[in-house]
Amino acid sequence: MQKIGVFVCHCGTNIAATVDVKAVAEALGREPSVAVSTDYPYMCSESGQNLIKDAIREHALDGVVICSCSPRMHENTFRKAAAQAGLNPYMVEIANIREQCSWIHKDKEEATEKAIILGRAAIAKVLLNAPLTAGESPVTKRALVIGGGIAGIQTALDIAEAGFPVDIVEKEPTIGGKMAQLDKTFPTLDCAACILTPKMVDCAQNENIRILSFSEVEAVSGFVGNFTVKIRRKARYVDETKCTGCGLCTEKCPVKKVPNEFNLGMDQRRAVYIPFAQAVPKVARIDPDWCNMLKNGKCGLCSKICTVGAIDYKQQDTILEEQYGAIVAATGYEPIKVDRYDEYAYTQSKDVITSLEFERLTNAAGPTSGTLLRPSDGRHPHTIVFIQCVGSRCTPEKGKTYCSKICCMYTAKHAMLTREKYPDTDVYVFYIDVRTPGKNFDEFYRRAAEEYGVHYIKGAVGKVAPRADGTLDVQGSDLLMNEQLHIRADLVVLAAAIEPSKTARPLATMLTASMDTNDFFTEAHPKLRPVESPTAGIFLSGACQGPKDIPETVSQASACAAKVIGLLAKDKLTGNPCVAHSDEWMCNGCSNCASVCPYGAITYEDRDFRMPDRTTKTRRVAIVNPAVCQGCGACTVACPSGAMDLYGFSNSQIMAEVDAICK
Amino acid sequence: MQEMMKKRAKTLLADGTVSRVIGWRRGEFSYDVTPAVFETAEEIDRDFVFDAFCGANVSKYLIRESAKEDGRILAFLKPCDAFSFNQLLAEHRVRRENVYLIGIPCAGKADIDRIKKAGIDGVTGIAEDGEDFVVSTVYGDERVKQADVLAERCLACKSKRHPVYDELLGEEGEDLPDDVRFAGVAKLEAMTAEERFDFWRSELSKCIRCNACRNVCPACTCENCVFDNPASGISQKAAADPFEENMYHIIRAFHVAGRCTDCGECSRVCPEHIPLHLLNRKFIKDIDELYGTYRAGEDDGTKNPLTSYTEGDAEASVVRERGRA
Amino acid sequence: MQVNENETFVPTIVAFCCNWCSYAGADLSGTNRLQYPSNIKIIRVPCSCRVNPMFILRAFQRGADGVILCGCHPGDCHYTTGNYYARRRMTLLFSMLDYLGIERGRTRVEWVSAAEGQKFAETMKSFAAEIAALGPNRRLEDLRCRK
Amino acid sequence: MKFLKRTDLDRFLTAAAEHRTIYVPVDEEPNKSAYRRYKPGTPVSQGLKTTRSAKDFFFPQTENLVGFRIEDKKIKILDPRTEHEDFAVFGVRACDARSFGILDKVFLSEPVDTYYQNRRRHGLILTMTCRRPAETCFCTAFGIDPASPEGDVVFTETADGWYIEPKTEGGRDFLAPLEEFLEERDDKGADEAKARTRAIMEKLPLAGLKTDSFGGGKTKELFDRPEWASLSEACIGCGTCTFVCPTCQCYDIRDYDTGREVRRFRCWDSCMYSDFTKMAGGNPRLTQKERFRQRFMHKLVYFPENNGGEFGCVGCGRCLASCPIHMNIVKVMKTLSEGQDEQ
Repeated sequence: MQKIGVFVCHCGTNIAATVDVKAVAEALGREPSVAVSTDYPYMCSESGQNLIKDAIREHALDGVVICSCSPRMHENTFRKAAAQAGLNPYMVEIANIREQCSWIHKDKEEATEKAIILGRAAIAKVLLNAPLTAGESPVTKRALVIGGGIAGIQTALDIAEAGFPVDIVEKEPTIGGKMAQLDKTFPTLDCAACILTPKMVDCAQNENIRILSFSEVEAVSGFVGNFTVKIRRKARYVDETKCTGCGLCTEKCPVKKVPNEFNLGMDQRRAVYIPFAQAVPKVARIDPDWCNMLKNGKCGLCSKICTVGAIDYKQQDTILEEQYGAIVAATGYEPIKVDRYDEYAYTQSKDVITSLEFERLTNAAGPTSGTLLRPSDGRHPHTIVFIQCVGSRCTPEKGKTYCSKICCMYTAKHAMLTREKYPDTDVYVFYIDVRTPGKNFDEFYRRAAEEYGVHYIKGAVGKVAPRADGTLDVQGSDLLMNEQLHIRADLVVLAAAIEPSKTARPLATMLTASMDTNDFFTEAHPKLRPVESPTAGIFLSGACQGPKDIPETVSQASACAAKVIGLLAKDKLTGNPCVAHSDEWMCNGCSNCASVCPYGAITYEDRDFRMPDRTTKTRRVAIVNPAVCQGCGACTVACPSGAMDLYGFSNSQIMAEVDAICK
Repeated sequence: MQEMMKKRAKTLLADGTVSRVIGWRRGEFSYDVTPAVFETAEEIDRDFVFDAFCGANVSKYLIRESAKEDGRILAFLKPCDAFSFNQLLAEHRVRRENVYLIGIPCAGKADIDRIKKAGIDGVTGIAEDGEDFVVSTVYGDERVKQADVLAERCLACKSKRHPVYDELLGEEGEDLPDDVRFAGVAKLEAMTAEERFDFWRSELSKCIRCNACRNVCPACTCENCVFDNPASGISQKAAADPFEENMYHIIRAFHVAGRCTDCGECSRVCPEHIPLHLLNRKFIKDIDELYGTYRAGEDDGTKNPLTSYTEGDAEASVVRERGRA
Repeated sequence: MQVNENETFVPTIVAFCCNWCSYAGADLSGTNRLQYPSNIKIIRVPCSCRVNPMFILRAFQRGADGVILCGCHPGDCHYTTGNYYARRRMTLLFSMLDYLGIERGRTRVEWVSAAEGQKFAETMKSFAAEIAALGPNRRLEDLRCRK
Repeated sequence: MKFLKRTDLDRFLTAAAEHRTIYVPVDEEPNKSAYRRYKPGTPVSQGLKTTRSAKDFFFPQTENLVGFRIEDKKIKILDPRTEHEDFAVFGVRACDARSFGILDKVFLSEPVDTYYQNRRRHGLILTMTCRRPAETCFCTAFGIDPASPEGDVVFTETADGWYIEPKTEGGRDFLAPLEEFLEERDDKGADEAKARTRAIMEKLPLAGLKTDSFGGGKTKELFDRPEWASLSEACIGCGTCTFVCPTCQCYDIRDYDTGREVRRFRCWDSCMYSDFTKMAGGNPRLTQKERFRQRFMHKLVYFPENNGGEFGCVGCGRCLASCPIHMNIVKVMKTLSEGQDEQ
């Protein structure tokens, strides 16, 4: 016969005022198997806890029921106390007679009666509790950062600084991401390259960081602290270890007409190329779609002139398998395709461009070496119209329902810079709202509007029509003036909405990390755990979690790094012991449980069973990985045979509570 | 058909493709056939039978048979058996490599209870004669239209198609419309709650908890059923209270919801003739209506509607809103 | 169910609440001193998806007159997907109970977040009232357990 | 001999029901009947057999034996037994009538099962001859004559009514207040009816069923017969045969906690179940083959061995009709007998 101790808390008058605590203690004391039942003003107090500890020792209690405030308040307090008295902490149950009884009832008799029933339920449950010990698993002290943009770079640097090895996997031939393509950055107008490239170099030089450029994650298995990741190192036909990045090949290559993605196709590169001057790693890549040698075996010039013999036409993709303790998703964003918005004539006129294209047109390393020229005729534009919210804050059919967040500020930047460099240029901005939360953001915007004389027009652009004379007729409405406008523009810049990288969704599946309907990674808690995925060991950095500007991205990246460091600093992980477990004798191996598990915690094994008739039967059975299981219990209901059960909330425990409440 | 099957079975035994054949063994009164495993051509010649009364779904036996380590077993599957088999495959309950499947067409199976309901008793033999059965009895010969004594499940057949097989004997059929199949459920749905309650009370109160419905069900393949497992908290050996009759049949139907292929075996075997298929079909109908048409056993990859979801799923309150109370 | 001395029917109601949203919501309505009937007793479960139809039937068997399941709003599940599964399971179970002629009002699912103390109290009040109106559970009770 | 006209049956039963509860077979659907409490006007089934046997009246599927209540940590014992009301079961066939003799041997031999005894003492068996036996009938194989059943009162059925013979004291008491509904007739009609029934019995497909390979002392010959494997291979291990059987008498004893008290009740169990007779180390019969064999060996060998040669089967044929896979005692007997002959 088990011995249970019941401890009823007055919580000063919080409970005692509406619940007759003495009567509760007395009534519960009469329950079978209750060895001691008492009340006390403050159970959570030092002396209250001592009272419990002494009782545990004195009566050699097998279980403890505390009638007090919500378990969400003091469950851990009392568990610790029990443990100190030598009782397994999971042999403690709380009857919530404050939040769910004394505070919501006025009639003392009623409240007392309910408190007794809640106490009985807790007793019924604790009688079926089993001592639990949290499982431990080791931690591989290496992190993987997926994505080499500013978010990935910052996270990697911080983790490396803390002394943990980090691998950055970047699908492009160089790290740097979107920020590398930007010209200046708001609100301080320092040039993106000047602040980014040093960080890129730091990555290359930090002995704790390994950059796996031109690589992609192929498969992920394992769990928090113990991930195994397969990484595909795509063939670049240039031996990374030999190439010095001298660039000779990129000058001599005869194939000259390859659209240059770094400049968004506004100029050309060679078939063998280095994305941009400050690329890291500074290693050439041969583009197999264009290289004559790779296409039809004719040429081979680059390998002839390469002084270090780095060119390798035979190079194959290779698969690298690595162990990691933590994985950071930093897959960033892409601007949406604006082709679909016919009204803006993006496909009809070369002089309708996106903001990112504008960045390149104003960048010294860009196609026009930084002088702002119309793509169509290379002349200076004298009237520029910026259109906000292209594809943002739309209906789902039309585009993205969310605000892309960065457009208002970079447009203010573009407008301001244009007016500064070319005061003779008229600049108009069509906006729905100008959103400028952030340090010095609104000041920045007001400078653009007030000091630099940028014409801000609240209203939407209905149509952009190319005219015979090569200018663009921008038809819009001014909601404040309440009038229709026609602006004859030389250049129209579209602030395209941003969306998560297309690579994010398949990655999320590999990581069993959840995503929202827009394919942004969801965080473990929108407010309290913003840089973690619900899946343990998976962390979120930068715009893959939601639209962000650079300051925000960097701070989130560092926060993310801090979380990763916190994890890697541990030698062992102690899991929550209230996890699912499967009775392999009852398991049918039907896979229902695995299909509802959000964490991929369940795997299957063929097991040999010695049957009562002395034959051996091989059966497929479910195995729960306690380190991965978070204890939701979805599997326990999906399991028809009842083989799957949950420690701490077992079928029998919950039914015992039901019985006690209904009786 | 029987002769084609015997011939094919003997060939496959002879060329070693299979080592055993599961089929049906003839009985005492011609309607009482028994599923049986045959190992030799002689046995097949002597006892193998296939006629309108070979209705038993043999797919469940293949869990046991396919686990054996002595070669492949040949199974003749009617369309509904094939759906059951495919569902078992999806749940890793059968070892496909140990089974050689021959899909056989099915024109519907006869229900001896319906023959007897027609007032024909003392049945000593039944012969197929064109559209009819000639039933010889102790009290003289009788004649019934085969169509008039089809089993309920065959009148409501969902498909004449085999979702899985290694080879087919005869013509492959097609899916059939669901309206007939759901008519019985719809009829109950149209009743008042009181009427439904009375209907099910009178039906379920007949239950003798013989477990025939569970043990014959190709979806009920648990190593240890919750109703036999004292640890489950709901184990029962008999319905000691009307509640337990409800409990047993609700939970059983729920456990096979999304997995039940509607083969109708539960109703066929019930000694008390409780229309158990109306419980399973209710779930099937609800699933089709709420989450899109889903056919368990359609293919071995589909996700069971109870182990999948969409964000826009109906709320539980639809139950209160729809139809009349 | 129980009938007290002056013979007014006081239903027994079981509320399964997920630990992360609804149970916290219940706590919040306590913290805010929002009243709701004392004949509602809460059972804490990690997630709405932990609730097995067996538990609900068990409650009715043992004398409950109504059972309500509360969980995080769809999309807010602490375990990301739990309440989606719970929603399908309960929808089908409730539909089956209705099909068997059990009064529709006796079972309910409500999504209550940790911030919705007000909603929790309101929900419980309305549910308790509905059950009281329905009267004692007779169609799904176990006579051996009748008080 | 006393005769009851068909047209008078309702009045007869109505009057009888004033003295004790009467149960009569009632059609639930064509060719399927069950016993119901008789109320004036209840149409009595013309069918041959009820799906469940008359056993249920004396050995119900579930029955409370004792209860326990904990009051202030002390256990109080509750006895649910009460003296059973008087009742009579009408329309019992010869096979079921014989089954009571078999059940008595089990329940009324020391230690007496007082629960069963209580019901037997208060229950009368009103038996009826069979006019239209079914193909599944084989009671004659066990020396039962459907034309002259056992019981307290025998109703010999003819086209227009029943010849009525009380066979016991209880039977005479039952008829005493009902004389007014009966008329005097010579036995000719009764003899014809009996002869007709016996003639049909000889034409039945199972008429020639032999029992000589079975009975006490046959354990050695039969226990290890290889045929058990193929006979049992299709058995799905359900309890249908057991629960419709008039002579199966196995039960399990279980506790049910109602929340306020624990009720210890017994309920039918089936030797076909994998969790039958669980003991330390589980079910002693490990495979369905062994469980299957147990059922038939018990009826055909063990029971006769312990009960002066009386078989544990009455040939009612219910299991033949209801087995999901149509495996049954007849097929077992035939298969094993054939084997016997060959040997």
